[in-house]
Amino acid sequence: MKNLNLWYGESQALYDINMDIGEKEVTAIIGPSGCGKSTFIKTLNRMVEMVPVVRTSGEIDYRGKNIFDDKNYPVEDLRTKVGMVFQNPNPFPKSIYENIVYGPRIHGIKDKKTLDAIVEKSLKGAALWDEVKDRLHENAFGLSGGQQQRVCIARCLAIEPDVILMDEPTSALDPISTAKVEELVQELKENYSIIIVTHNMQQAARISDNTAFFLNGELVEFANTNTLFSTPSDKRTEDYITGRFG
Amino acid sequence: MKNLNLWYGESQALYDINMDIGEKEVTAIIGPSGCGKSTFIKTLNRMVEMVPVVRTSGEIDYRGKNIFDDKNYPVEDLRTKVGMVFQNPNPFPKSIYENIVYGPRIHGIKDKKTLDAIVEKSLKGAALWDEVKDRLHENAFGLSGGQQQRVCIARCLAIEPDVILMDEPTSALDPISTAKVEELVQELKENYSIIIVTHNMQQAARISDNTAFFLNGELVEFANTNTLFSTPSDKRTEDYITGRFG
Amino acid sequence: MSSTSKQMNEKSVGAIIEENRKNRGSLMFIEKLVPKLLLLASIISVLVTVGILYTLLSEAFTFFDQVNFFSFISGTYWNPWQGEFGIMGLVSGTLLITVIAMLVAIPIGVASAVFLSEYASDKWRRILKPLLEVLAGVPTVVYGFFALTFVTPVLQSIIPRLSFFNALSAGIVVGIMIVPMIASLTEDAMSAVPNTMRQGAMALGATRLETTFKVVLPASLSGIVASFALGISRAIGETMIVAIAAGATPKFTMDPTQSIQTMTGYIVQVAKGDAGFGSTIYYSIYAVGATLFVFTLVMNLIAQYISRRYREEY
Amino acid sequence: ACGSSEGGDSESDSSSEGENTSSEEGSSEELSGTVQVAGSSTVYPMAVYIAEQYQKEQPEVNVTVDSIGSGGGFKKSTKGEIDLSNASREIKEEEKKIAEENGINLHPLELAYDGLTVAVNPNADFIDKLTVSQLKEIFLADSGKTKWSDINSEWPDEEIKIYAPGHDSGTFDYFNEAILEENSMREDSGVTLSEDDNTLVQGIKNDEYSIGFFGYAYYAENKDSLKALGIQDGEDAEAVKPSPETIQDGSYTPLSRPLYTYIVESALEKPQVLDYTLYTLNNAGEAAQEVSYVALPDEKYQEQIDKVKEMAPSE
Amino acid sequence: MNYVDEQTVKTNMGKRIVKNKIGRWVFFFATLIGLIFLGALGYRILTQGIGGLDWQFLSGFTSASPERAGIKAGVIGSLWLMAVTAPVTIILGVCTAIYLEEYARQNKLTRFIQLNIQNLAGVPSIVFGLLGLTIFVYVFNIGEVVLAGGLSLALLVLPVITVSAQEAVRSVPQDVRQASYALGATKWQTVRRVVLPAAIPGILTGSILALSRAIGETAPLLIVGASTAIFTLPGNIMDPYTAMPIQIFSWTQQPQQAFQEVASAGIIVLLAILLVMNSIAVVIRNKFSKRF
Ligand SMILES: Nc1ncnc2c1ncn2[C@@H]1O[C@H](COP(=O)(O)OP(=O)(O)OP(=O)(O)O)[C@@H](O)[C@H]1O
Ligand SMILES: Nc1ncnc2c1ncn2[C@@H]1O[C@H](COP(=O)(O)OP(=O)(O)OP(=O)(O)O)[C@@H](O)[C@H]1O
Ligand SMILES: [Mg+2]
Ligand SMILES: [Mg+2]
Ligand SMILES: O=P([O-])([O-])[O-]
Repeated sequence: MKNLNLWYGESQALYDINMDIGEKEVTAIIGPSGCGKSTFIKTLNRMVEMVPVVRTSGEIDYRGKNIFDDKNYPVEDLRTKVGMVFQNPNPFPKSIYENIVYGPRIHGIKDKKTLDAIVEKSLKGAALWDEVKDRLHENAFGLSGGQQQRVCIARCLAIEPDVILMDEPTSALDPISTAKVEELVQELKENYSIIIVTHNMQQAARISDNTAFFLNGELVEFANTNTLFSTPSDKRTEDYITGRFG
Repeated sequence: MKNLNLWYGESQALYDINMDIGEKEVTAIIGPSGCGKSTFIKTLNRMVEMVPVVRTSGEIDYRGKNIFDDKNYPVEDLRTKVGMVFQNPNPFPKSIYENIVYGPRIHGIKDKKTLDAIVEKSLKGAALWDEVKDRLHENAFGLSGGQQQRVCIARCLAIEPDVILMDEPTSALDPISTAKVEELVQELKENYSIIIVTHNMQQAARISDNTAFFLNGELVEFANTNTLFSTPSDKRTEDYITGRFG
Repeated sequence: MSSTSKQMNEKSVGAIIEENRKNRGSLMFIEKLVPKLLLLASIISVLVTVGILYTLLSEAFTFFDQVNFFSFISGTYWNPWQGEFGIMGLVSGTLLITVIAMLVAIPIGVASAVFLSEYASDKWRRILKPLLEVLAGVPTVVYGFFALTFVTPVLQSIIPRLSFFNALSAGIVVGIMIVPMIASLTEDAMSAVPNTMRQGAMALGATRLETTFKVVLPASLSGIVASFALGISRAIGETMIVAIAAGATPKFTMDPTQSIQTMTGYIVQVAKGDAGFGSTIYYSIYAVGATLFVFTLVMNLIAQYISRRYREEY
Repeated sequence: ACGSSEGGDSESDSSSEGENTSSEEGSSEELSGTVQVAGSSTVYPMAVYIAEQYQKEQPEVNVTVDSIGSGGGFKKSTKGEIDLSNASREIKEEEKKIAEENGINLHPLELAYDGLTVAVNPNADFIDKLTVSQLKEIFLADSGKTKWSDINSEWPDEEIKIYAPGHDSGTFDYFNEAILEENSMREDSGVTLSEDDNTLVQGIKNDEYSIGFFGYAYYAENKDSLKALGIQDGEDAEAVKPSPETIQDGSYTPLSRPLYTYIVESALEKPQVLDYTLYTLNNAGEAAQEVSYVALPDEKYQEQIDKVKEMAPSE
Repeated sequence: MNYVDEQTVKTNMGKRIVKNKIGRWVFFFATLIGLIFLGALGYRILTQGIGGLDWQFLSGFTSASPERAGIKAGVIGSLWLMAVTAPVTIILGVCTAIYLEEYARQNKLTRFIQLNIQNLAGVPSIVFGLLGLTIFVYVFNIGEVVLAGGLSLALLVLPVITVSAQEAVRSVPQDVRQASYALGATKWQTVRRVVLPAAIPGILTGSILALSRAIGETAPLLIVGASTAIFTLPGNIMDPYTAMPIQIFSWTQQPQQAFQEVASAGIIVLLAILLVMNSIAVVIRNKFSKRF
């Protein structure tokens, strides 16, 4: 990605971001509150554009295509390839089954058998199958927060994206659910590229391969996670990870 | 006050509070958020009873009368004697003049001359006279936050209470307005007993004669301000004032 | 002089207050009295309902002394002057109008709500919404006049066999009148759906359309259905448009090109100035009014039940 | 005093004398109070005209006129709810009985002649006149004839759409009596009944195969968009179209009829009602012409004026 | 292993995007239909009625001839009706709102009153006409006069005013109530001197909107017996009357074509009055909306 700038109306939220994100790796984004982490990650699947006043400049290339190029790369297409899991679990007010097949359905898969298979595979992928296999047709709102979050992950897996974006996926969860989701992330990276925003530096250290540190809309440092946490090359990164501010 | 207990529905918010508050002194109440400071101070003029589920037990004697004794001490009488200033300035949506004379009016004072005199005296008492004397009939909402808060204080002075309760009166104000209000408190204690809740320990130290420290609905320590801040007798007080928690 | 008065004040505000407190008896009396008076005022709205029920029922009972209740509710032929009181002859007219109105109001109302809540930019919303609300403020007599002098001729040029007074034109206009109501209630229900839900769908690559139809609308369904129920209730009770444009021919038919008569239309026809006490026909308007009341009450209760029972929880 | 002078003056000398005397009586005292007039829609245009003129004479008197059909008017007048009850037919026995029960005396006053007009859509080229028996066939409930071709095989094979005044209407009653001889009229789905004559006019104007009837004034106002039919009273008789002349000379039969207002006798105790009644009779001729009805001979008005003065309680 | 076939997804994608675009336009046009209708109505009535709109029309009574017909009796009659309706309904509505919001405990009676008000709001206006006819005209024997019409309209809009007054009272912040209590004010003093004055803009806005509904109501007035032709103005509330919509309605019932234009002119006057009322409501709302 090159020279990414982003404004909310008059105020700039991202400044000249340049970075390369690897495939089948977990990239963690850390930084103090308000530094632009969510904005950045939402830019990657262009969800940020749901705020009407947003303007962007620069380029993000995904597999050789500029994602801002509406003509050649419809935004729906992009989002099919780049899935997203949100901070607060947001299942649809439907049954678990319906939640999972929502994506495949809109992409034109109608065959009942295929859909069943997708549900099973996705729920297994989200480490939820055993817990819910007998209540697939119950409303997803009846699940615990951690389960709901995994339903959302499964929903995302169902359309087999390449990249999964996660914006603080565990911040609304209790420690046990958090552990489950973290575990899951580790498994998922076998098949997917994962970009995860987190407030929790321990979490970043535990699960990511590379880590990016944002501050006031700038990318301060982007490096191998171990390197970044042990020998940060930027003073500000060091201050942050040692708890000097934020 | 003796064995004051207070419940919101099922949950108890104040436990066995016993304390004696002196006349013409400034008493500060400090403690971490949610410890019951506001609840306590609102009990003193029975404003706490505006929450329907509140139950109290114990006694608060004011000048020899139990304030909970509805028969002998109507709550309106109590509140006439015990004025209150709130966290957020809450002037009435009327002119400054009308704000001040509201109290006297409801207590049956109708004579225009008397009212004018009260307004002048109260505004002078609240150190606001010079700033607003030419715009008494403008809407109080047009004033700055600090001025509004002083209007509220003047409004309270207008009915010449004996005691003034203040619940974090400066927390919504900028530093300059805060300084003005603090100064005012110092002047007011010549004539009034003042009980002030504050989050700001420096403030408590600056302006109060005695300080009470609350924790989880209990009165942990109540002593001369200097004593309390320099040589707290309770471990928890010490922890709190040294910033160990809260 | 002034200094003495000032002095007086200085020592006295508290004292005056103390003084005044002694003769507070009247104040306390008012304090006790006021809530009772206010309660009385609120009871009046209950009395209005009682009044309506009393009026409709007592006169309707007199009517049913003269006309068999079962032939009233099951009869399809309404010709009071020949002693034929089959309410279905009027109910069918009312239903026909209601069906046409809802066929117009539901799609347009919901589509407007979808556009306003899902597609329109703030600017468009700010322009379109108040304009739609104007539509709700036009008096029905104006709509009726417009239906008869404009909509009907336009429709006749499309459907030549349309009779001059017809259910179609009146129904369409009633529908248009209800559009703003359905649009705004539906939009309320849709904007209550949290944005995270939309984002969830869009992040899966869903288009706006798919998000709207598969996520937002289902999630706000109960609010929307409640708005339909209220709309139906309005259509059933609408009077002037049908009295002016739908004709005065009670008819058990579902043919929209025909002149018909609704329950409300009949009441107006009979009551217009000459509702003298006494005759069976006079009492019949109350029997019809009671039927109308029951219909609308049921729709209102359904609307309230739905929106209470299925209030969305996110 | 008399506002529009074109019509009335020449042929109503004696009545204008009467008017002068009465209006002198009236305007000497400024009258006030209310006068309530209601009833026939046929009479309505005339009644509004009179009330409108009267208001210039006596601005303080509150006159209301409502068009609710002759029957509607009688429903009210027989209970004493109104002062004057306009009618396009005579009072019925039942109505008289109710009035008696209520201790009300109703006295008829003739105001003008009307020719009840049978009209069709102007595009209906096939038809120009009807015999009374054809009319009967068209409107009779059990004639079983609902298409034009049932009446005359040369006429189009189309449903007859009927627009007729409602049951409270004197016109309906009169037609029933004169044409249908008290047999019941068709009231099926091809029939629109309405107290509002505009509904009938608009209906006929816009439905090609329709027919209907109402007072001549309503036809006169819409000559361009309606076609009045000639009525042939008997097989060999000449077909006569309604017009002021044919109505006046009695050749338009059997549908010519007088228009009335029935005065509630006890209401004459109210000076403004008495004054208004006299004013009505004095100006009925002018009003009739104004709205295309036919005025009565002047003596007839004068007779009735004297009668009313007799009835009035002596002052 | 892959259930999601790249290719189908690709081919579907185009279709879906097109559908979305179409959807957008469909919704847009559906929204426009209502407005087109509004435009046609406005255009039609303006072009038909503007010609008849002159001083003579505004200052004259109705007439047998369309050229002389005027709407004065209608306008003044409507004002008389409002003079009865407004005080009755506003006083009752505001009292009810204060009771429900400030005094009532959450009990069965309160819930019943609330439910009752909601249901009344949905009762067809013609039923209120029957109520007025029976209770006011016949039982109380008031007759077909301003008072009967005004009271019927008052009951008709009572639920509307009550609900909007409730909202206005509810929107007064708890803060200022507390300030008043803290000065030793009693409940009624607080309500009367603080809550009510602060709620007045909201109450006014709601009331004006409700009254503008009442002023356009036709059916209930037809039933409680407003006159169609009247040549004096009511002098007090016990006089017969007519009202703008009634006058308009009676003109539409006249067979002369020219009366249709008179009716249009009447509609313009009615709509203009409604527009003024609504603008006042909007101005009040905007002026006071930033108060808290
Ligand atoms: N919808 C919006 N409109 C305007 N400004 C916004 C909007 N959303 C975010 N911002 C601004 O953009 C900046 C970056 O916000 P962002 O949400 O990306 O921060 P963050 O790093 O995700 O913070 P947190 O850790 O609290 O989630 C902030 O200054 C914020 O105020
Ligand atoms: N209206 C209420 N209903 C129920 N519980 C309440 C209510 N108000 C306060 N509480 C509870 O009572 C306890 C004390 O609250 P209080 O407001 O007195 O705390 P505080 O010390 O003033 O806190 P802060 O510094 O944040 O103002 C808290 O646990 C709070 O949750
Ligand atoms: Mg964020
Ligand atoms: Mg507090
Ligand atoms: O309205 P009518 O003249 O037909 O009674």
